[in-house]
Amino acid sequence: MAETRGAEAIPQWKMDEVAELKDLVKNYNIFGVVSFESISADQLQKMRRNLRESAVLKVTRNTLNEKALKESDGSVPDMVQYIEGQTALIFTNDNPFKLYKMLAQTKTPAPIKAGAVAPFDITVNKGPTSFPPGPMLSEFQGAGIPTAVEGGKIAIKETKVVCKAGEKVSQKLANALSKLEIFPMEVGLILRAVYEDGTVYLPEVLHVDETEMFNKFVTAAQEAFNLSVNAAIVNKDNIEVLIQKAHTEAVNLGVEAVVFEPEVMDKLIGKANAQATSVAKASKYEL
Amino acid sequence: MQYIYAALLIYKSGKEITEDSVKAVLAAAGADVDDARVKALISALDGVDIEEAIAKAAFAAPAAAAPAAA
Amino acid sequence: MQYIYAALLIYKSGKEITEDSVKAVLAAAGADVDDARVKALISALDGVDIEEAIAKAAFAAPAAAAPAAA
Amino acid sequence: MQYIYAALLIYKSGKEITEDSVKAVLAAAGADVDDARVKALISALDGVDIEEAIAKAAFAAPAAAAPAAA
Amino acid sequence: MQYIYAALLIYKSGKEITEDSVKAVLAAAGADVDDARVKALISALDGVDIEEAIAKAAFAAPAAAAPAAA
Amino acid sequence: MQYIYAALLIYKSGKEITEDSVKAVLAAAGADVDDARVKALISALDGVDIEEAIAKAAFAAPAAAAPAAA
Amino acid sequence: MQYIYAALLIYKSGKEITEDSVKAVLAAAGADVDDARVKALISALDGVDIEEAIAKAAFAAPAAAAPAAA
Repeated sequence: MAETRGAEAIPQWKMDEVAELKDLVKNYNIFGVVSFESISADQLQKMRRNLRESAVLKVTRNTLNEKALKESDGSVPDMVQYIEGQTALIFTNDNPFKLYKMLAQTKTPAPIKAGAVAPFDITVNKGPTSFPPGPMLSEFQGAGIPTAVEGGKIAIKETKVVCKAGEKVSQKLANALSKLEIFPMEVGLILRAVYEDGTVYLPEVLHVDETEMFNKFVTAAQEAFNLSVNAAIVNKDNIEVLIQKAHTEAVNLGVEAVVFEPEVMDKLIGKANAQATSVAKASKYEL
Repeated sequence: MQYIYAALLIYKSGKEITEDSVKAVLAAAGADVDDARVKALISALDGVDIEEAIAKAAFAAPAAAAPAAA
Repeated sequence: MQYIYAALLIYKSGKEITEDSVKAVLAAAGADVDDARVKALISALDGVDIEEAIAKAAFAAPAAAAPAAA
Repeated sequence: MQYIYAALLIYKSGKEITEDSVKAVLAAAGADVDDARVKALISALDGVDIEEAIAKAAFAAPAAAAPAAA
Repeated sequence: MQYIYAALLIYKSGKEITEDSVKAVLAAAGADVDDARVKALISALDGVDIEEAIAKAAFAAPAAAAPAAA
Repeated sequence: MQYIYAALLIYKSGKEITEDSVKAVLAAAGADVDDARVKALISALDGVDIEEAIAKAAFAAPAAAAPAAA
Repeated sequence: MQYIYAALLIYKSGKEITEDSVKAVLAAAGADVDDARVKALISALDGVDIEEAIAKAAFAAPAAAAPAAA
């Protein structure tokens, strides 16, 4: 049964597609809007296969995506604003952070094309290359890369920013970067927004730096350790250190106060010897 | 840092660090619980080796002392 | 270190570290709760400036490893 | 640190470190004695080689010195 | 080292380090008490700022070699 | 440190470090002589290899100097 | 080194380092006394800040610790 809008009949396949999307929105815990610009159909297929275990990736026309979201419950229609360009919807029962991480892992570096805008300062680093001198030398120089011949190969003379963020990459530079295997672009599924139970998560929130998280754990563990030792809260993890601390304090006191105890004697002798050596040095007295 | 302490506590208690266990511990401590932060923590834990962090802390202790010597 | 983690979690949540609050947090984490150790913790923390104690490098003995690793 | 000093003192005197011996030493020093902390000490010392721990401290001494040099 | 441990224990307990207090602590620990060593200890500690002395790194001569080996 | 200087001086002169020799040297230097400390010194030196203690300290000296030059 | 030890001992005893005092201390230690070396010592020490030289020696040890702590 075809629904009609004006005189134009909406084909059954489109209605099925919208119904399926609406079901997915309802049946999965979360969904995300992703961009897949600059991905080949081949790459997209591969990613879809890799994701199959943990997520469902649906690629369809934006008009149908929009229609499905608009017709869904709650604040789901708010997600329509993130549909733009080549867009897919992704559905999963994981949490938004895991989805973000999963998709971040699909990103791979890619060469930048002539005329494309540099996403960040593109730098070539000083060092040797594997290219023999010849036409390549002038090609690199023509692209603004400082080169010289060293040991029979082309070498880059200095580290240099060859294209600033936001500037367009020239044909010559694009060729040279590609030869040097400098890949400034990233292709993959870029998560624009995730919807979970009324909340919309944006990438800046979803990006969790694991190194930073690890460092926080180190700091927390260190704070706990410091407190346990400084307040002498004895436990299995700090007993050795507390013993060492107590003993070292005792040795320190022994040396400072010159208490004659066997464990302190070698330090006292060493100290006396060092003092005598230091005085001899200061006085330039020949021993 | 509350989230981190909660995770460390659960870890050392030999339990699994989940959204629920972290929330329960935070609530017991009287901390404000932010769902998104709990989720962020859990998701990041996949790539964080807590044992290593604890070991590093013990090892790093003297490093912390270094600036004092400057 | 669970007892310490629990104490720090409560401290960082702006609550008072008491036998009850520590026990509640430990229980929520699924840790075994030993009354004597909770008491020992509370008594050890009495009069301690926690902010200062966590910032001050613990005695650096384990550092002995450092030169070898350098 | 009194509890630790007491333990080391008893150890170096060739006696056994027990709740009773620790309490007796602390009492003789005029220290407040907290049963729970004594218990915690004894339990933490279980299986610890004090001689070895002290030997490590001797090695670590210069590292420990760093903050003091400030 | 018993004599020094005893002195530190008494000091940290907020009591005065005297021949009598040191002897009492050593006796409680079951240590042999040598009057001359007690006297020598008291005399060595005379005028010493213990807080400062325990924090100040002992002259760590032999151990100081470690960094060189790094 | 006078007691140590005296002991080292006697040692380096190839004589035996005894209560009497230490007292004689201290007296010659005009130092106050505390019998108890002399006794403690002699007793603590028992079994100590002075040559080795000096050698270790000497070995450490260049290492100690290095950072200062940095 | 005997001459230096003698000088340090006299210095720490609060006395003046003179040819006579050095000779007296050396003689008490049973050392051979070489007049020329005593003179050389006195002249070498002229203008030397012994306190500072001693302090430098003590300081070198903790400084050595810094790299280890890094």
